[in-house]
Amino acid sequence: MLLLTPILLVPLSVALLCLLVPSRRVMAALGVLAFATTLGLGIALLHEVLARGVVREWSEFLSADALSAWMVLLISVVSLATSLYAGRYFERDMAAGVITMGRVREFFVLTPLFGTGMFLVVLANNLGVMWAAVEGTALSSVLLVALYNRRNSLEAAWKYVILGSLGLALALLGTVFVYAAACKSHPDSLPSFNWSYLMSVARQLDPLQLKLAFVFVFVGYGTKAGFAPMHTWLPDAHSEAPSPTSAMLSGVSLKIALYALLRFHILTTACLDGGPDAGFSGHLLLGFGLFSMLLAPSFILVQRNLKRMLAYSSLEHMGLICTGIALNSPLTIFGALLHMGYHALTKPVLFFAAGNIHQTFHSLEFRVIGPGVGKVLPVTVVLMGLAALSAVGLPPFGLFFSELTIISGGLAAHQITVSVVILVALLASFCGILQQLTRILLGARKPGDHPTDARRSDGVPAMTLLLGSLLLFSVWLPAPLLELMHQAAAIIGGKP
Amino acid sequence: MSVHDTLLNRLKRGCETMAYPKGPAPALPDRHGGALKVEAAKCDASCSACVTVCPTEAIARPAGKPVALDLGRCIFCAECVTVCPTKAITQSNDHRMAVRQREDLVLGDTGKEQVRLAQALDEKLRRLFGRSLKLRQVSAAGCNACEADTNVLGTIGWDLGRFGIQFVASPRHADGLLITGPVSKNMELALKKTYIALPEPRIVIALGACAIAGGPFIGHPQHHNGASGLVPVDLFIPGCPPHPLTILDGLLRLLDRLGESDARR
Amino acid sequence: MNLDPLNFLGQTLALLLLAPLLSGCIKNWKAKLQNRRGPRPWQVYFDIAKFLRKDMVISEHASWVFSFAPYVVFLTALLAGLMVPMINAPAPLRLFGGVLAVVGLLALGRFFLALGGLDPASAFGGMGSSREMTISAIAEPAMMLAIFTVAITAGSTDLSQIAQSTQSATWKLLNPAHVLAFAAMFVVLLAETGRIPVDNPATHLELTMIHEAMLLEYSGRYLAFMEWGASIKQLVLMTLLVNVFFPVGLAGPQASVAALGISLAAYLAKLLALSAVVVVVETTNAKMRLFRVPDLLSTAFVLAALALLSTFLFQ
Amino acid sequence: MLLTFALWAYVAGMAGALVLQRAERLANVLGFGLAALGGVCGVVFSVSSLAAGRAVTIAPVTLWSGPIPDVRLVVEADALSCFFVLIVSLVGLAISVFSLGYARTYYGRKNVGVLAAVFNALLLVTTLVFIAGNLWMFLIAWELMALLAYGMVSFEHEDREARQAGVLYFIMSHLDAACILLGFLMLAQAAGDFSFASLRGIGAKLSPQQRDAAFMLFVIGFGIKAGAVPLHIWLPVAHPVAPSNISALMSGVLIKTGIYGLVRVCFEFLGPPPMWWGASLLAAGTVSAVLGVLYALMEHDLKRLLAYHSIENIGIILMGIGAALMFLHTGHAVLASLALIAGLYHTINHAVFKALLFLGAGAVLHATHTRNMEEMGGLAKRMRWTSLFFLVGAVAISALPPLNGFVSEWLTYQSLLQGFGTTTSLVRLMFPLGGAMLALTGALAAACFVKAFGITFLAQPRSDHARNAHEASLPVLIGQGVLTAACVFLGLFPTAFLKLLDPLTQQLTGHQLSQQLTLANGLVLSDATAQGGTVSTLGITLMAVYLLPVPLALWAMFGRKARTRIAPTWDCGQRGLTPQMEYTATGFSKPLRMIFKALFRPRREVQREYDFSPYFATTLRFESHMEEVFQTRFYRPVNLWLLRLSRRLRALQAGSLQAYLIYVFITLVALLLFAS
Amino acid sequence: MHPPTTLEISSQVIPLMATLMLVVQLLLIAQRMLLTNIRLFAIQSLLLSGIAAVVAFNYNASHVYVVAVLTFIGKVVFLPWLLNRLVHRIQIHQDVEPLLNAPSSMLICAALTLLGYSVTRPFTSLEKLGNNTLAIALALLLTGFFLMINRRKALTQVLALLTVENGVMLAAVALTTYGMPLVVELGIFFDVMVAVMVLGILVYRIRENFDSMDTGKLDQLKG
Repeated sequence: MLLLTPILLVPLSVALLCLLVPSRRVMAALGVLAFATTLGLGIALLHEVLARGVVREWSEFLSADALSAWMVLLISVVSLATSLYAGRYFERDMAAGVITMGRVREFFVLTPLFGTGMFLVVLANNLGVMWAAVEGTALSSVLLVALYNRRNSLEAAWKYVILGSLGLALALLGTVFVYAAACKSHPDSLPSFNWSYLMSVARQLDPLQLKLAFVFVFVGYGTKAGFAPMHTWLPDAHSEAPSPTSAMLSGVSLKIALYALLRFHILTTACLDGGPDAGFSGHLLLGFGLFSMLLAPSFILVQRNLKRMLAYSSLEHMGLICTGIALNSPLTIFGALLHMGYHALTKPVLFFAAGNIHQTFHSLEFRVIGPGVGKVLPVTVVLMGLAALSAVGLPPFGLFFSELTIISGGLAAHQITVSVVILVALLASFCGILQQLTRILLGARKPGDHPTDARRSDGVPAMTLLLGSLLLFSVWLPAPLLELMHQAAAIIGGKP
Repeated sequence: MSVHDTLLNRLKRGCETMAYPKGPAPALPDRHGGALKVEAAKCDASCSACVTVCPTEAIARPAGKPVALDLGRCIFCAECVTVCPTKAITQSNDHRMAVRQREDLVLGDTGKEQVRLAQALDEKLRRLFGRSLKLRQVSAAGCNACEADTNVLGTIGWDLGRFGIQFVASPRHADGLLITGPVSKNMELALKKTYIALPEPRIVIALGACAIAGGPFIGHPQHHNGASGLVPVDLFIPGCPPHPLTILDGLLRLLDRLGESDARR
Repeated sequence: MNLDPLNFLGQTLALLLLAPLLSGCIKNWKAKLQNRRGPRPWQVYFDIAKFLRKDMVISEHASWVFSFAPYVVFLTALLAGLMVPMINAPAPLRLFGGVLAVVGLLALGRFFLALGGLDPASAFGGMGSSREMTISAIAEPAMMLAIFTVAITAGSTDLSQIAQSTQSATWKLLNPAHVLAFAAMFVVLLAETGRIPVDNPATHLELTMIHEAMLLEYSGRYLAFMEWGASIKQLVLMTLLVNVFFPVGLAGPQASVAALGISLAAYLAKLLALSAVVVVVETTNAKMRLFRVPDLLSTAFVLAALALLSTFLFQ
Repeated sequence: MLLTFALWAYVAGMAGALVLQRAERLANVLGFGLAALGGVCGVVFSVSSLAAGRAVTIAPVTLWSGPIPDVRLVVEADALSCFFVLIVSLVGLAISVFSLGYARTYYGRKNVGVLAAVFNALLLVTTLVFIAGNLWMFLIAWELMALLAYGMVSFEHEDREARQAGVLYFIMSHLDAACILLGFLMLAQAAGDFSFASLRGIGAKLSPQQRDAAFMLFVIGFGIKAGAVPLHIWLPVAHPVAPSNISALMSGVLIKTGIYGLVRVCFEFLGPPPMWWGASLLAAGTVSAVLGVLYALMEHDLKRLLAYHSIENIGIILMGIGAALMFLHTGHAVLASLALIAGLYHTINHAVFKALLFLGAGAVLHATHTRNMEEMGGLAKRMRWTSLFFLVGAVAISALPPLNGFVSEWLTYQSLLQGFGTTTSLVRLMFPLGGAMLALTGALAAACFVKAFGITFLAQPRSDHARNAHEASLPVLIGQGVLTAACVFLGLFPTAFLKLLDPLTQQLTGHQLSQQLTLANGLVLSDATAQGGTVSTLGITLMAVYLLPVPLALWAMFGRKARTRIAPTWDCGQRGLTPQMEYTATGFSKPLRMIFKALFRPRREVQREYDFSPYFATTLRFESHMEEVFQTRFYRPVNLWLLRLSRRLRALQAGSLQAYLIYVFITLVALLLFAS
Repeated sequence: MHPPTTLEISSQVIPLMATLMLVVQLLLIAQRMLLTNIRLFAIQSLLLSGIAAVVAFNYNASHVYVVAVLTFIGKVVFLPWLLNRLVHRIQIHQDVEPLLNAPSSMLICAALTLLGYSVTRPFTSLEKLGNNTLAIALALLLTGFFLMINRRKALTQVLALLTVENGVMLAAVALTTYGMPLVVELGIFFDVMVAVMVLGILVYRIRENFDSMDTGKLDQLKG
């Protein structure tokens, strides 16, 4: 039975269907359906991967190992929640006259395309195809960012597309270098550009070339994954995109880029292992991860815009995930993977809540929103508060465990400085987020403020779905999933 | 070594407090003629020279009655003594003139030629206050003369403290109220409040002509003609101001502390 | 622990009776030094007796605390006194507490005294409380440090124990630590008993008064207890000073009557000598401005610290 | 089992109150009722197991195994845990009863269900902190505790002050959690395991530098939680703004988690302490004690004043613990036990009387609608019982005999004095000097509580609110009554209570002292060495009762006929005293403010408007302002520096695409150079 | 002296054409007219296409022909046409308004070219299609990058991006013996096409919203 193909085809066909469907509701329903299906398929894939190790289709054109399966699950869940949320969100927007039906259709077409692109990234065995798929996600998301067609959203989209495309061009060069290295080691026959093949010959590749390749791939995909200082597009795009898109960008898109980078990281590590440059890629990841972590909090501290703040928080978390992987012990990698998951469940909730706030207060500036959001949108604020607590890494939410795992792993690896830096950065961003959110969520409305009465919150099902699963998975992970993640961690750690 | 010098000097000087009442009382100054003595019998029936000359209307001669001198109002200017043709009013050179009853200060009638000196407190109060009396002073618009003479009692020569009599700040601690001044309207409330603040049993002493009857301010609309209209007075010490000796005498008399010395006189 | 009833009774009576006399003596001697005759030494008894008999006037603003305070002040002083050896070394209540309890009990009395001062809503009372608590706050560490110096040497906080070990042959009364600590304690004594140059017990001017200000609203029986309590406190502190620092002649646990007699004589002599010193200090000094008092007390603290340091140096 | 039952009661109370939050009365009764029930169970459990002398009361139980390897939640309880469970249960019980009445004041205004639920949750997690059996359990409970407390500090978040206080509190809590985490991880690294059982004595495996580093981390971490100077800045800000029952819980119990952590870590995990550990704790304790009380004196906000006193008392506790560590170093285990007992005794004492005082403050706050003491006064007549309870608390916290504060400070003094002989190095001077500072603290505390009680409860009411105040409701009084009784019990029957500490000292220092500390008839508390000193608070009290006939007899003898009359206060004959003429709280502490001017650096502004001469002012405006030196010299500059740095960095993201491209470009070039 | 084989010829032709690409790139940097820029880009792409064709011919790799053809159709014909159309349609001002003037730009580009050489020096041995092609590819990439930084207008940034792409493609052709697998090439090609279309859409919308193509005005999102 084919598993990987349907995962790609279902959202793709839904995207095409949406071009034809007249009703917004139907489009929304189709989106939900598509990603619910992929979620189901993802779960099936999980079991298949556990059973078979690697699932391949189309003569190895598509292949899924534990890492891919994990990413498929993440993409499905976040996209599902996004689709759930988007229906009501755009209904409100249309009612407010902010957006036309055409644009809404654009959203419902592009989002499944975006999803398809991401699925392709994680399922493609061929590194070139993977690159193309990443570019595809970038392009579809650029249009989503520009959806509102406002000046700011266009500006954000422009910056995103220029930096993204440039980055991807660099990544392409890196990919080419890798391929060249493979060619060189096998001059006789046209080598396959497949991941599985490259891994098998990793030790024979030219280390120098791979190093250079990794630099390009790192800068390239790193731009897409939002590592400082290549992150500059990130807050712009996240803040100006429609909130559902922000959620997807932050929840999975960044991690997809990281996934692509990881593939090269694994390859490079395997190639350089034992040589003078052993751990070269890990060092890069570590350095940039820590730098991102340290840079983000200062932007959060003096931030004035809600969604930009959330974007910087994503930067922080990406840095942490990156650091966790770079520390390269089974435990920290496992922690980092877990962190990816929990973050994917957390951040969308925050963006959904930010969307609600945006629609109610018509601004994302803290100054304009003012204190006392809790009086106007009580449900949103409760959910957002919970998600924020999760985002800053408080128990009982899973991010607490994953952060602690990474820190403790850092100490175990005798990287005390790294652990301390992580702690300091987390603390600083905690301060920032707490302070900023307290400023707007709590308090009382001032008499002149608008609005002051309590309103109904939209998107509660989506948010509760995410938060509920976050809480559930914080305290309990199904054994297969756990096994899957351990396998994925082993893949990243280079010990499959 | 000033400390050393001071101490030595002090020790050398020894006790400078007067012996009185155990010893003789110090003499009154020349200008102070002491209490007045009025012998109305000597009085010329038609004469009223003293009445007109008295600045404080202390002397009255109602028609058909003998002359009456109210020592409570008297400021001891002794003009009356000078003008009296019949020597009906004379100076006794006696410092003792504190009385318990206001009437006792009105001299003139037969048997009332001289001041009927104050009786000691009754047994109960004497036992209470006999060896410890704390006084609260109220200067109810006084001119500071009475107050100054009261102060003299605190000096080392007089040393009121040796009798267990002490002026205190808080009326709560006080057993008696020492009032000086004619009690102006402005001080009325203060006086009353002080009186109320005193725990029972309490005594009230009116000191000086003003406090007894208003002195020179008698009949003035802003004054109350002394304290007796406002609070029950137990001891009147006339004078303007009374000599410290007079005051001390009054106080000790009230407490029955004069003992032998009184008899000796 | 067994209470020696005789000892207990004797010391209670001694405290009750000796304290007013001591106050009276000091007043008398002060007067004498001012070339007066002065009140009789037993004048204080008369005062107290009179106050006990008089009616009371209580402020309309005062609460139950106001009425509670005199008993506390009186009893704490008495209790503290029973912990200090007066005539024979095991003080009656020695097992109930040593120097820490003494200081604590006196502080408890002061606590209620200050509350009593605040209760009737008069500005004077508040001022007195404020000043009293301030001065005692800075006097207390000096006192503690001074006591610690002797306590450490004796290895005990039990006053009888300290006195006995001070008495023992190895102890040198002129040990620098001892002398310094005594000097510190003496300054504290002046402050705690409201003597010149810290407070003037004889005046009631609002600029100077501390202790008296708190008593302004008390009358009758309560005032008697307050005054009596204050004099007992003074006696306790002076006893502490003479018997802990100079336990010459102090009778031991199972002392004979003769020894007790000698002890009593020695005690009275020392007490009077100390009183004389207090009188001389009071006579030859002017009262300090309130904000100069901390300087004096910090001097005491430094003295006590030096005492401690010298314990360290000379051991 | 009782403890389990208590925990479930808290859980049920939490759930019930949340479910019933629409029916506030029901939520109140159910939530706080169950909390009280849990408290009772906790008290019975801990007292019974301590009295039985059991070292281990609950063997490690794994509650939950997480998805991450090694992430497990384990609970275990030993004597130390039991002792702190006793504190939380006892105080929790009293506060629950109090809250039954107090929460009514929030009806219709705030969500009482949430209040009750969070209260239960706080009790639950605090108990869990104390019975945590491994690092994860501890940290999770720790963080949840901070989170819930944050929620409660911000409970009245409509108030800007409360919001800011909440943020500060949470940030500091998080900082402490980070330090503790790092410290624990360092230990766990050496042990290879996260369970507390395997951490015991693990310090021996670390290098001295690592141990010192871990110690410093723990001191900072737990020090923040406990509120030791200079890490205390959050405490006087956060405690006052929470609802009073929560303030009581925070000040009474929550800050004790810091003490618990320190004791647990220093005595069990870190191994034999070097001298400077104890010495630095002793010094920090001394500084905290003195500065805490000095700042408390300057307050006229009743709850802030109490909060500063928490700092002071934490200082006193730290003195005991520091001395104990020093004795451990010098090898005087018995003395170490004594000092430890002193510290722990003071811990429970402070929990009891500080909670009592906060509850009293809560009752007052409810009656007068203000925390400003300058608007109170005269409450002793209007709130008789509350004033009595508050007075007991005030006497106790001022370390005056015969109440509990005195007992524990007496023990502290004793251990300090005994400490002088333990070493010949110069360090020993710290003991008596610490003792002297403790005396200063005690005297200042007394001054402060004369002010607190006097200005709040005595004299004339200073505002209409105070004038119309009335006594609090019955549960409110019962809650305070329970703690008052505890104060009296702990004060008068220390010998009975000390027995409970035996298993604890046995566990931590290997000695049991209660036999040595108590004389045969159970009245006297004597020092470990026979001649060290004795005290008997019960004896003192009984003696006071015996001696009471003396004044009464005098009364009967002399003043039988004396009557008592009520009259206006002596006003020097003026037209009567107005509340404006009373001494104010600010005025009361003025002399001390002048004396410690160098520390306080008060700023005052006087604006005077006059027509003819400045002596006849028509209006006068006086403003006095004081800020903590740590705030102005350290925290604010650091905060400002961080913000300035952040603003500078913000320029990186200036909006120019060219700049962004340059960043990428430079990164690329740099990496290329680096790689080749 | 035997006549040079095709391989030998091509090993000289390819670097030559690559160098020409670099020269065109430098011209691009110096040139200020937008339409000329587009034309220069077309020439550069033509050279790239030529290189691909030579490689395909040399190694007889049929799918590389596809690359050559696709490059020709896409980058030489279609994209310039598209961009030209866009320029005419939205009537962009012709001046490209660089940030730095030509001489300093040249200096920087020289430095970047050097960097390209130095970075790729270890790899020269592995090139089969003549030396330095890789270095030139890298230099193209870096200077293209610089071009992006140095241009203000949205459209010129797109052009610069495309030259970067050209550099990458040159590297692909130069490094790998047979070029990339076809499916990858196709993917890349279509991605580039779509990217340019998306960029075009955005340029159009920006022009509509901002009345300007100057990306310097796109600086509202800060912090």
